[in-house]
Amino acid sequence: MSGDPRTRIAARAALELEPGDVVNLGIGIPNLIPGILAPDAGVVIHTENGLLGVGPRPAQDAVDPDLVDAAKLPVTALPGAAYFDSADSFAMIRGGHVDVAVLGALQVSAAGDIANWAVPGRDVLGVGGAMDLVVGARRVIVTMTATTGAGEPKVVPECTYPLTARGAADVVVTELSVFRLREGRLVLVELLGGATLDDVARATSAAYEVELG
Amino acid sequence: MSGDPRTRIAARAALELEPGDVVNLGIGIPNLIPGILAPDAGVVIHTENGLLGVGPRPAQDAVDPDLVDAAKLPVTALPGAAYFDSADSFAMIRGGHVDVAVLGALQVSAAGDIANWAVPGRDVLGVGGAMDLVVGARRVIVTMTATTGAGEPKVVPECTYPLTARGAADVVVTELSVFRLREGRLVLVELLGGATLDDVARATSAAYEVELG
Amino acid sequence: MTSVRRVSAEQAISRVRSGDVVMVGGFGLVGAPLTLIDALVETSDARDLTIVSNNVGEAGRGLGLLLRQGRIRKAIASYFTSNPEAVAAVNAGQLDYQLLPQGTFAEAIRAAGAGLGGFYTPVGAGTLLAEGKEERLIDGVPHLLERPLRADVALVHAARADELGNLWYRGTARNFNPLMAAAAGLTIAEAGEIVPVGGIEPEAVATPHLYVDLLVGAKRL
Amino acid sequence: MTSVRRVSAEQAISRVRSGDVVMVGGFGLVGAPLTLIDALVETSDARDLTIVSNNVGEAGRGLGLLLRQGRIRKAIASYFTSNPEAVAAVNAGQLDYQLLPQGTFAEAIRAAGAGLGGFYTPVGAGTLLAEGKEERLIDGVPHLLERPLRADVALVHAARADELGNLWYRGTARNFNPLMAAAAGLTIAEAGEIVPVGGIEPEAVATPHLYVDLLVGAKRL
Repeated sequence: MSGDPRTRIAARAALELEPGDVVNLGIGIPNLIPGILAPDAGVVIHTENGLLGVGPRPAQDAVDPDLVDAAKLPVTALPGAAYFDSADSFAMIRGGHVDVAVLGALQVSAAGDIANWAVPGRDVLGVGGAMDLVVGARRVIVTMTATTGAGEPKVVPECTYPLTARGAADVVVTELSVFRLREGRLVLVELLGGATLDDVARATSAAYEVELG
Repeated sequence: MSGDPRTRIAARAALELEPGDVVNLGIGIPNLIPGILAPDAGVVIHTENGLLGVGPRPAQDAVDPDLVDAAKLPVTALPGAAYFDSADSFAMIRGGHVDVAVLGALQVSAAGDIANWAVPGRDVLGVGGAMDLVVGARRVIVTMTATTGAGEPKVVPECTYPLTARGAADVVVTELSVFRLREGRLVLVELLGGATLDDVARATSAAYEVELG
Repeated sequence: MTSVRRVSAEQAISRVRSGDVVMVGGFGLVGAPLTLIDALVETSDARDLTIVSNNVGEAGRGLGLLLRQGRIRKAIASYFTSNPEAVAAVNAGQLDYQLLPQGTFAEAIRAAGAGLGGFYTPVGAGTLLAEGKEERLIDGVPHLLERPLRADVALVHAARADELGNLWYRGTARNFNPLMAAAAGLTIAEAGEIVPVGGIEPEAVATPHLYVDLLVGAKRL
Repeated sequence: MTSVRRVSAEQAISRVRSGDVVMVGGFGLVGAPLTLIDALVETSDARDLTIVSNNVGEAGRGLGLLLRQGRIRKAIASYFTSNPEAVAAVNAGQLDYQLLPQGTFAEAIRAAGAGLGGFYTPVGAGTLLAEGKEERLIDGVPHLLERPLRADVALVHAARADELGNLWYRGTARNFNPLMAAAAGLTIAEAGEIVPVGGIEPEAVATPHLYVDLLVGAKRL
């Protein structure tokens, strides 16, 4: 793989998506996925502010002010799209009708707990749809760099940041590797971009098993 | 007043409705009201199976199979009508957005308790929207004959039939009189069709006060 | 996007298994999935069904036919009275039933589709239908705790579907259909008309296609 | 039927009183009732307001202007972070706040309009946002009890209204508007376009007119 780590993470996460999947994409790395997916990938994108069938971003002179995604950025709607209100949108999410949520995180624990909305010591003033998505989506894919800018591991024994939800992660993709949560066990299943087992071990403070395909 | 008692009851109940009122009409006597109301009465009729803005019944050759009221009888929709699903329809009712429910009853108690869905000793196999309507509508008008076919009073000290809801009635219209529930007191406010105070007293087993206008 | 699977009514109904909880849309016969009900009556052996539907058909029509076949073990509804055979089956001990106020019935189906664990409603408190239910005073008003109503399979009718499976309902035929489409493990929709993608205005879609698993052309309009 | 009352934005906003709970539609500025917000900022003296809105505007735009005037006592929202001035006001102790997961926020507003006493959701259980809330295990899963969110006044924006007050929303500008229109004692709608009765297809009405008390023409589309 090439390019910057964020794009590589997004590209690997995109491989987790299957034709027909209804997918909600968080802000940041997940939002790089639409630019990576093949147009015929058959993935349907849901945005929680009320649209199923998100299309590509519009040209600047074709922006529709009534048409944004959850990042409040202009989008388009594909043929066959549907609009709905916020209660209906979160009914879809909470009710398990969205197949996959791809989101960024600050920490993921060995038990799949996710912390992605608040940093301790700062005021906790925005949660948006994060909690609904990690609880409601059938499959939760976390995309994040393996460590913080300061080099601290983000796959940790226990989250020290405020939780978004317990045991919610199914897959964790970093620039170094892919972890899967299998019946409560954290398992390293794939090395990425030339990373070694040692590279992953150094960047990870959680205990994990290794079952490389 | 003239005509049969049921029509007279419906006609008196219709006088309780004000322009702009959103009104749900039960099966039986209440369903006579649309034929009595002036076309410019400004009353908007709601049917719980999903229509606001019920119009007159269609001619037989103009029946639309997708368009019925809660009695499953063909209706029309007026210009400006709206259709909605059953959850939204009962959200309107339970949420207090329907101004008036007019309904029949088997018994009403001195405290305004209503029994209108089941007869003791028979199997209780249909409730429909009755409970939602009497709890949710802002004003509940009961229309019924003063006594049963066997001559038993229907305005009673305590309901002996299974309750639809407690303390829900605001107005009770029979062929003999109008009662109002005022802060928990049952008050006879009007005599109808030449009835005397004695007539009402003989047909009523509940205690009530008399405040004829 | 991926087209919804188009199948025959028989193929779709073959997914119904004995013992399933099956939701059936419609208010009486209006908005009822009559093509799918016919297939369930004529081509399926599934028995011991729990039917969740506002009414249990009418005598010998719609779900009433399934009842005659003795294949309904339990019915959950707001109104059985319109089918005297359903009342008779209850009296004969051949049909188990649960009666809910119509608004509670609708809301419980919505709650299942919306992933809620339950809700409190003032409707029914203090009545026979409160028996066995948890009551709680909220702001001084008695409320009942009601649980979500889920199904294995939902059978719904729409006037129009597009090839993705988006649904649009007409008039008062909407009723319980969109709620049920969201509340089942497998949702089978029949549509009076199936139009190309783009044939339903995005603001007018009442059931977005993610709720629909199988699409069947309705025999009758 | 009776036409909805058509008034100016100033007349409508004069109904907002100090101390009121005011719901404001919109996701950021998309679908926000900007004409009504302008009137609230420019022509009203109402203070001490509790604002229920997904965001608290942006710095100096929309509700952000009202915040600058120091007229918001409390904000109930899912996301304050987009307005640094709201964050600063909280830090300075000038703004009380309540944070809800966005789905819980939406559902609580719906519950108020729908006359429910509360609901159980699995979202937020075991997190900071569960503090002070009743938790209950349902089918082995922790759920939180959430209460309805009501308002004295709702300000909503629709792309189109008819003269009865039926509303139609466009694109993702629908968001919280229909929920809020149903959850307030007084609902004031602004519309980009006001059409004759019959100008909105009955199946396409998203907010039936019984929810709308006052109708205002929106200054901007």
